[in-house]
Amino acid sequence: MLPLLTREKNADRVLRHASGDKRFKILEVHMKKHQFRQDALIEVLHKAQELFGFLEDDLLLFIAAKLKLPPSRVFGVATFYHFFTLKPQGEHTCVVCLGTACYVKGADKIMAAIQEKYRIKAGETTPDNQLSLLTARCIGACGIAPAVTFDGHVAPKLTPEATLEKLNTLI
Amino acid sequence: MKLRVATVWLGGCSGCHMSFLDMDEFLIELAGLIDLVYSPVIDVKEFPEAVDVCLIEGAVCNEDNLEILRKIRERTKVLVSFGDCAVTGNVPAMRNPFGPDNRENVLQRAYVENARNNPGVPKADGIVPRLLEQVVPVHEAVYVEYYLPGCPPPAARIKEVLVQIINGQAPLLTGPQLKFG
Amino acid sequence: MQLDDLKALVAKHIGARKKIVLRTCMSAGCMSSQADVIKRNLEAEVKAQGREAEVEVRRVGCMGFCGQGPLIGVDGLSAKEKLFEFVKPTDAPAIVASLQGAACDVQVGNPDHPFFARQMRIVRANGGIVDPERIEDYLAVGGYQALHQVLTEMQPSEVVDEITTSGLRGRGGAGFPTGLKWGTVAKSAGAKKYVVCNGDEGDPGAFMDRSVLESDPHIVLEGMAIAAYAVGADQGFLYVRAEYPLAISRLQTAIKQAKALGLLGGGIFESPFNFNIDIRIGAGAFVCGEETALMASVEGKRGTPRPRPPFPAESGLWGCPTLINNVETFANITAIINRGGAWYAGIGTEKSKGTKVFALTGKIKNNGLIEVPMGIPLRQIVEEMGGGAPAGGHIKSVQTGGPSGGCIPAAYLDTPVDYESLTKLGSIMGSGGMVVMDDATNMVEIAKFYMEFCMEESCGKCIPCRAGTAQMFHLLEKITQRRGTARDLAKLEELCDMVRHTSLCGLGQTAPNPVASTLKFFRSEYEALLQPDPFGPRPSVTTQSAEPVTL
Amino acid sequence: MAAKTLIIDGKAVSAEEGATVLQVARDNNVAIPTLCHLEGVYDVGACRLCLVEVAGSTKLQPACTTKISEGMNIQTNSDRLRKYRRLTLELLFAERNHVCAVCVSNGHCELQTLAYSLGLDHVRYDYVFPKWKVDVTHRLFGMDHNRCILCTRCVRVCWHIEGAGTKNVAGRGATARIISDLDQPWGDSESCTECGKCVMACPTGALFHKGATAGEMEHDRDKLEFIVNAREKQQWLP
Repeated sequence: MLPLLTREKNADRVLRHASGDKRFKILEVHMKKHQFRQDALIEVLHKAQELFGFLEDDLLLFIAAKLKLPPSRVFGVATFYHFFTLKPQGEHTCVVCLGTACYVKGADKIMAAIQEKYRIKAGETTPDNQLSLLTARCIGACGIAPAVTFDGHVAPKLTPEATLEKLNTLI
Repeated sequence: MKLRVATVWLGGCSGCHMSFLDMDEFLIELAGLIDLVYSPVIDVKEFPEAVDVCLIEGAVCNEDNLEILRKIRERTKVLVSFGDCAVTGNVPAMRNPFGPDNRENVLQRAYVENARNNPGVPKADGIVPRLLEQVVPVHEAVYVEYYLPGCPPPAARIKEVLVQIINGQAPLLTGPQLKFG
Repeated sequence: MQLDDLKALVAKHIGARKKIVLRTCMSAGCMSSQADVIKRNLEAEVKAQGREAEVEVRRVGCMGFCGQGPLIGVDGLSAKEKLFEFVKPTDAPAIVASLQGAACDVQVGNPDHPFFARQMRIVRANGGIVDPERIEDYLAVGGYQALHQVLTEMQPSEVVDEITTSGLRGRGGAGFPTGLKWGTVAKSAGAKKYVVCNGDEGDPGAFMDRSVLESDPHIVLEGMAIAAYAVGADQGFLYVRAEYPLAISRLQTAIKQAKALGLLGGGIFESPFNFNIDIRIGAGAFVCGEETALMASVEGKRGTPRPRPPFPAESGLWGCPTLINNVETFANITAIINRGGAWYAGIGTEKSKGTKVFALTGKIKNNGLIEVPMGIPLRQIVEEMGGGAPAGGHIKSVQTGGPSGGCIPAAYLDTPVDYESLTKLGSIMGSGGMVVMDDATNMVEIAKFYMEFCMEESCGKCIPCRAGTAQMFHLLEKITQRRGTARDLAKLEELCDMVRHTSLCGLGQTAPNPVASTLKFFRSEYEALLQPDPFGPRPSVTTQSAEPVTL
Repeated sequence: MAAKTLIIDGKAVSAEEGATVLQVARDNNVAIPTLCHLEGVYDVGACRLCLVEVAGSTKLQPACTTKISEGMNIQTNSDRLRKYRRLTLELLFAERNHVCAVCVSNGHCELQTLAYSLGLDHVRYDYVFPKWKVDVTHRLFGMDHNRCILCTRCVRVCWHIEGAGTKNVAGRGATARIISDLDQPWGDSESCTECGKCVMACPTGALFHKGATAGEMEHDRDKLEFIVNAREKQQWLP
């Protein structure tokens, strides 16, 4: 069917819905700082994820409308970069660095230990929504390998046991 | 001495063999040139020793397929993958993308959901051979010398390959003769 | 602002300094071991022990010896600096008390250790010395004087010549002559030109650029400004990985401070030269280290590369001539301007000039960042500076160049570290990751590790990289799981050749390197995993019938 | 514009400056295989089938994006190039689920035609057998991701000829896929104008007219070239 004349368009619905949420306001101010430039899309997505925790469809549509970009372009960019997530994350995040230095020093064993204990794979969240397990390509902390980031804080020179213990105290 | 030729039917629809029979009057000429020692169209139970050429129709879908294929490889000089199922996996392999449960789902669909009478997956040994986790083309299971693609390969294409083999040449198909599908 | 104003500012800053300085490393490595708490505790302790008049605690960047961190350097106590290692927050009272001669059981490092003594610091000259969040500290070590010099005394072409004379080559991996690149951008016609700093340090096992950006952000900004003047650009972009939040925040601070002093922005040093720098934050895509992909990302698009030519020097950001250099390349510029291209060309080898920063990690005693002159034998780095493998192990190989590089076996440790020698061994200089592997490391697993990396980082645009790396990973998995045959190994080698020669960008073209180099030097490890192939190819057979058949 | 002379497969030819190697080769009846190239939209150099050897350069160059230069000596069909092209096709066939026998484009597919023209009789690499969906939510068209080779022709015609920007690539690497709008079912797309250009452009059976059965789907790629010529050159007749 050709664009629906009677039904409200998705973008209109999102813009109307967004007007009640303060976070959309903050995001819009941020876009304004970048003069609504289309090349600031990645910066805007960073800010959006920081505000909302993850990038849901309506949020992407809001950004597309404000930056005057086709939604397919915004979605294409948001899914190209690993840093962006389109799914909500758990209460806590645990990012295991799988860079070479960490890998040769046993990061794979740390990964295996977490996967076994919490029965989730990389990129997944526990059913109780407590823990999201993620991996990083290299966080540049090779001198203190193997490193794991717990809720944004890097912990150095870990073992599988020490990692599980950290998670225990976290959750 | 005439070439000892076999044809075999693994996981496929037998369309390739139908196409083989479509060679019509050439079949009579062929009968004078080769000894057909094993085939779905003749009554031989055991795959014989010292076979020169075997055309294999169908993909490798179950343990029986795999077992006979290995036996064929040991007893045959030249294997020809005969038709798209043998060459690519084709339609039988379309269950593969459905993941580790695809075997159970296929059996369920065939023997339960689509059954008019007595629904139920046959369980007794030797009735339905155990399906492989993944359907694979013939060359993933054993080494294959030559390929004869097509679904089914047209009779003229089959004839071309057979004539070249009988003439002692390595069969060479080019251009549209190699078309899949 | 004029130079004299700056000098007055610096004089005031230096005048306010105290006799003893406790330099606390607050780079990401030491921060992960509570360096921020240590600094707070030290400050409180200085106050508690009534030493505020003589002692200051300074936030500094990376000192390099990350494996021994957190580190505290002490200046002004004796002629030689003193270095505390493995410092804990609870050590603060003892450390401050030790400044007055009290006994202290915190481990003290040896500044004459080959790890330090063999270094030659140009890029990292200020790392661990200046406070990266105070521009005055950078100015106090002569910062922005090179920029002043080029703006007031040199023509843009003279700047390019100086860089050409220095023999500096790109530090991002490929080693393209920097002067030549600058010259091309300078000559390219265009009203608008851009300078881009590539800080998308994606090689796993490398953190040189992170360290430079965190420890000495201004050296990069100044290098970019000099480049902009030389090529005629007025806008710069500094592309940093999102994985480096500390580097990003320090760069933001640095840019703000430089702008406030008129060292960036409009009419720098009251000349007609304008230059602004915007930070662009990456979002986790290794391929964005490739320059055309990076430009797509700066433009806010999917970071997919495009065929070259046209090269960015002719048609880059938004179709304008664009100079792209790596962080470490820009960090070399001020030294070259200050001390001359000829001086720089005197360091290193005939074709590889200057120094190179390496991140020395893996199965080695001394982990950390080192800066060494080009041409130094690999053995000196890993055995003398790195101290060899940890107890009980033997070094088996050294991996350089990350997923684009290769594994150099121990037998070749006497190889000089320069662009050509490493390439000859099937590896590359790369950005400077150096991961040491000992005899417990399985080389086929390492090859698989890198292939998985490349497969997951492939942007998916071209077929050889997208589907080829996936097939190579699958073959490596088959082999490591002892399901592979000699035929699989042959297919792997065939793909090594094909993916290398047909991929669109550097990621795909170099993705086979870790496999190819381990196959070259450690082939027996692959072969030991292969299975017999009883249903494999037969000995050649002929079928000859009695009578030829006519069609 | 100045004329340039160059050698293609040993034959001296001349052409206008600014032309690509591919254009000049085709004008001179030298066939170079392509998959992502489409007359009427810009080139991306992604499929790597048109790589050629240029004397004096160690790197293979894509014919579609490489501009000719004076004295260039080009090989388009060496043993090495044929081997790489065959391998590229093998990788494509192994990557997704291309089942020619049941495909709507059987007999009218550029991938299939290239495979037999380049002598591909079987795929030596293990088939990946990924799980991909078929989107038949659109009123007129369908998208079968199993048959997609990510040539991005549909994306380019949607953006640059139609201007709707409905189609794009999402994800990356082997999981990259063609999407409509925010990865919605195609039928829910608000931006799609139903012009059908993407269907015309598709080289395989990935995009098809609903109702077409095996072997019935013929793509009309000349229409796209016609539109571009009419719009940009005011040329309605060949």
